[in-house]
Amino acid sequence: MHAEYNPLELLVCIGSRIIEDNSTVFVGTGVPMAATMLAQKLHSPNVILIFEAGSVAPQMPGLPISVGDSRTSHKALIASTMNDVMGACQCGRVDYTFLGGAQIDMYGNLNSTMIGDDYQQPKVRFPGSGGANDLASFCWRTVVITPMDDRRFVPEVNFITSPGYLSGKGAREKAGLPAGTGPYKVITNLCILGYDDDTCRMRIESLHPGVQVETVQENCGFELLKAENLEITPAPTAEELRVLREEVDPDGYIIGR
Amino acid sequence: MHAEYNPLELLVCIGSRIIEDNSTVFVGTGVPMAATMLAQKLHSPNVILIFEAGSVAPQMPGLPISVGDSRTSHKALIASTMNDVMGACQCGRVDYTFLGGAQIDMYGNLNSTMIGDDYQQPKVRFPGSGGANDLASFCWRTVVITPMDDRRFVPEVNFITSPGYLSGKGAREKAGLPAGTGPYKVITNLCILGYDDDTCRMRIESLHPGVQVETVQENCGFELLKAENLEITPAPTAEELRVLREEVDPDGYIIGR
Amino acid sequence: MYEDLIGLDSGIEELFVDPDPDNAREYFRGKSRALSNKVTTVEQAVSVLIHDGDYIAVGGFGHVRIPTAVIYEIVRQKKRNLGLAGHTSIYDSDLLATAGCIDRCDISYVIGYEIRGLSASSRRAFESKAIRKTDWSNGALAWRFAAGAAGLSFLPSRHMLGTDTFKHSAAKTIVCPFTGKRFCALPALYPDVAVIHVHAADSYGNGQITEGIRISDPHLARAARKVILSTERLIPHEDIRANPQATAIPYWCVDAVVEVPYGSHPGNMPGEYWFDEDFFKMYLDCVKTEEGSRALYDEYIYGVEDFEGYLDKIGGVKKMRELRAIEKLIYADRG
Amino acid sequence: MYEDLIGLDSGIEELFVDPDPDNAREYFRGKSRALSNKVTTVEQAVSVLIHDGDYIAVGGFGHVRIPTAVIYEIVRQKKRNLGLAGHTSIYDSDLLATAGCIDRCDISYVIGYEIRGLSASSRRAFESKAIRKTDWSNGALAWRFAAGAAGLSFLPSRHMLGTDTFKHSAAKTIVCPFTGKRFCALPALYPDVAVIHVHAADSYGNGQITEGIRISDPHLARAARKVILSTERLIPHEDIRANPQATAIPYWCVDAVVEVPYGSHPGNMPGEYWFDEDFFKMYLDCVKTEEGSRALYDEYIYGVEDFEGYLDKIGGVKKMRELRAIEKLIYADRG
Repeated sequence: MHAEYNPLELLVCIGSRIIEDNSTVFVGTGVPMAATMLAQKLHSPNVILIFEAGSVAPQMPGLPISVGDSRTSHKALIASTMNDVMGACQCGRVDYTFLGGAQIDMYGNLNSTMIGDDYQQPKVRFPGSGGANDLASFCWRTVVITPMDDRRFVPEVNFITSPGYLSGKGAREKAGLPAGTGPYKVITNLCILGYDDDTCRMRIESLHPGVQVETVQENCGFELLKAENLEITPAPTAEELRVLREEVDPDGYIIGR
Repeated sequence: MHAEYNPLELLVCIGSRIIEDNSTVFVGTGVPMAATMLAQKLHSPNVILIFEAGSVAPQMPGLPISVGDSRTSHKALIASTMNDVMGACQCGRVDYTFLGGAQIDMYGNLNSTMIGDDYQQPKVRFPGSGGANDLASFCWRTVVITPMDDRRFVPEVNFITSPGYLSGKGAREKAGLPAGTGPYKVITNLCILGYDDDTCRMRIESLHPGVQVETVQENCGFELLKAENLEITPAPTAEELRVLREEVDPDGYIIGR
Repeated sequence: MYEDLIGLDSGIEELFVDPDPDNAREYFRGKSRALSNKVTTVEQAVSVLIHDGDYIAVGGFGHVRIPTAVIYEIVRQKKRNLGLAGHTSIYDSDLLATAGCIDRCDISYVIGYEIRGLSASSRRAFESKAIRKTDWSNGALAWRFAAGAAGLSFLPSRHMLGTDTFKHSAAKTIVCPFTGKRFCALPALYPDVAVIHVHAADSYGNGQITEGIRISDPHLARAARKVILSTERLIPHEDIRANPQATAIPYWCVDAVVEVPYGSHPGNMPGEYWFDEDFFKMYLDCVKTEEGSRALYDEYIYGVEDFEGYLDKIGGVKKMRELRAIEKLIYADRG
Repeated sequence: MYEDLIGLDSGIEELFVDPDPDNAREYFRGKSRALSNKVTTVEQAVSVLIHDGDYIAVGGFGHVRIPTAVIYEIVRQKKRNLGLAGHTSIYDSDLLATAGCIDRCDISYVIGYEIRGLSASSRRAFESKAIRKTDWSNGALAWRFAAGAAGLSFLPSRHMLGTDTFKHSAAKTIVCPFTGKRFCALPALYPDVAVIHVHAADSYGNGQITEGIRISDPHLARAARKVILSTERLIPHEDIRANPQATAIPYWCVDAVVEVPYGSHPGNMPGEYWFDEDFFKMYLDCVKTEEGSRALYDEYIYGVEDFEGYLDKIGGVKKMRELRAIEKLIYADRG
């Protein structure tokens, strides 16, 4: 069965399922754009997509290349400013955000800034926050979509670009972040992860078809908790894959075909 | 000569002369609207009028009744929001504001809020600041246009609605108001008043035709200083009066004809 | 203690609305994001969404683009103990104060009718202790809405400082951590209900202000817990999507949409109709006495069933055509 | 001391631009408000208005509605030691970093090309100490421009808290005087020069963004001491007055107006033309090595006299017609 889809297609398909109809979703660049567009075409036609450059609820004629390009405002309800949509987000009107990142730790903290010890002369420099820190701070639920390996899932991120649960339960509120917000799920090519209510630590909640707990743990640089009832993720359906390949990303920008 | 114009016409005509071409003028309601419109028609066609509801540089087809009505945005350069124009003002882009007020003191502090001792149960309640406090705080130069008598020109205003020089030199800056701003002129039906550089107290600078210093002082509840060289204000010209009556305020909203 | 240490000043009057953004966030979290049909009647919108004791705010500029029909209905339904944001307010606050609907008010402009003078009935109402008062400037209230729209508890600004407007506000001062300079701190204003009139809206509540200025309405709509959107005309949803730059008010802020042609009369609706100056003159004349005021309200508000009944009284479509002609400069010699 | 008393935190990196609003006010006081003809050439605008050492900011969204022609000219004129607001920046910051024009940067997004991956030359530049760095989020930089546009020294917000983005910023924390809650305080950002590309402008510099989102450009234009406005087309002054709601940028902010058709290539200009993906692919390929990078810049920037020369190289009007067809959905099977 695995041969039928590549890891990115798996990511996008599983990611898309989490998107509720009639919810507001603030979309980061890359995989999240494909996942939300797939959800819109399959099961959540009235999901309200919001893009940081200022667009709300477009009817996109094709996959955007940028969260600020003209497809994100095509037949939108509002085409305004970054301040306007960030304000909507900060005042609690946005349910989900979908983000990526180069590194993630057990509390869901994300690094998209740098690797190394010297901030001014990093070993590797990444783009930085973009809107990710804003969205992870303001939106009610942060969903991360990322391939899983132990270079990404690390005991300690080199740089907390965007806040997960920071150092654990209560730390977000203590830092001043809006109450009740934080990491919700991590969707990988191996499993779906959530967070333990008491410790705010990452835990395995659903294994993708054919994946064992051991495989997941081997691909993670820290110890994962496990939900009491581990589920098995349904594999991408033929319909999901067809719509993804033919309608969402025919040029393979995201899924690489 | 006095018979040729009424005190309000005099006020508007003299007031209009202070308006420089290519300057930005934030206009309060009433007499200032007529004065700026007269200036625009006579000698300052490119004065940039700004109205607090969000309009910039209209070509008004008639005298506005309100600083927020549709005439203030007729063929304007910008029709935006109160925040936008207040921001322009707060960041120092506006040269003049023209205001009225029920009471004024020797430091140019204005009361348009109330008379009495009990704020919650005033003897007389007026509208309040409107945008006047904002404009008197932010604009570089505040010009007041008002008829003169000793009930308006009082030793101490009952309520400082909009800041003049507050308690004197340096008080505005100490309170936190932007540096270099403050009262500039007071235009009345009797004279033009300015402010003494050292004390920030009001002083007579120009007497209208036929008016004596004594008359001005009699109509003022506090002692006025006098400029070294008192000037005589040129009387309203036939052309000023014609344009005012025929083009600016044919219905007599402001000038009461 | 914090305040003692750094010598902050504080206005002495009452803060009527909770500025805590986490409480507002919690409310907004529960608000539907569905694109559902919200079209209703003025009567229903007011009876369902506005409760005695609520704090309300009105869009437009007091006598420009005001939701007159909704204000009349609030009066007609005899709502009581309302709080009001008296921001650029004229005919709107006058009606509510004269009719005894409000018991507290954040004032930046009330009573006055700009160049037409003052309303005697408003003045009586605001001079009484029956309305608890806190003063601000128009800019201050505009920024208080902006703070709410951005999900904050305050915004800094540089006005009101050193004045009695500050003293009789509920603002505070704050020191800028970068420059050490003193600023006015304005508490966010999250009204319970905002009532806003626009040119065009779809049935979901996406509102477009197609002519003239927008004043504080975009921020007000975003800061309010509930919004009643009154519109000159309903337009198809697709027309909103054809011009998303013009959407001043997002549907997710809006709880009820009411279509009220001429709904701003006697106010000016930019691009649609000019002020009804004859009406305002008559109104200001009548309210000079309490008897005159009562008779006027009986005739034009309590004595009619709805706004259409009122429109008949003030001269109907014929009158509105005249006001439209002035607005459109069709009679150059009028107004 | 004030900070000790109330336990404020502070980011540890450099604040590149003075946030004092009184200094900005003094500058804006001296700026002409006359409606004068500001049309000039790209070459003149850059040589007269941008000086070595200036701090600049670029409108648009990094590869959407960017003023490419002006950025190329900055590179061509070999401006040095510029500061840059790396806000939503992509091709713009890449060009300036690769060409060695900047020595400091407020970073919220650089190096990346969204779904296309990263620029190797930008990465090399930003990994070096030759560019002093301070990090922020996109929202933070947007609000820093908003603070400038409003004539403030700071604005409060609720992001960056608890993160290394805060630690490596120049933000501070502040306590809300109304709720006692902790906020991030963002210093106002008043750039020396902003460079912004719009759809239409008159000769005085009134700029209209007629399609798509406005991002941070209205605030950026208002916060910057000087503005170079690049426009797809000049329009008559009367056309601005016919639609004042669409004016995103007021003339009084603007110092130079340059008409540059296709001026955002290879970026997307909403309503006009789509990204030139072939060019970006070629570009990102070439800059993988320093030699490739040099050759590319020699050919497309240093080796042409102006943007029209560059347009000839990338395929001229024929190419732009293709990109326009994609943008306008004329070929549904492309892009």
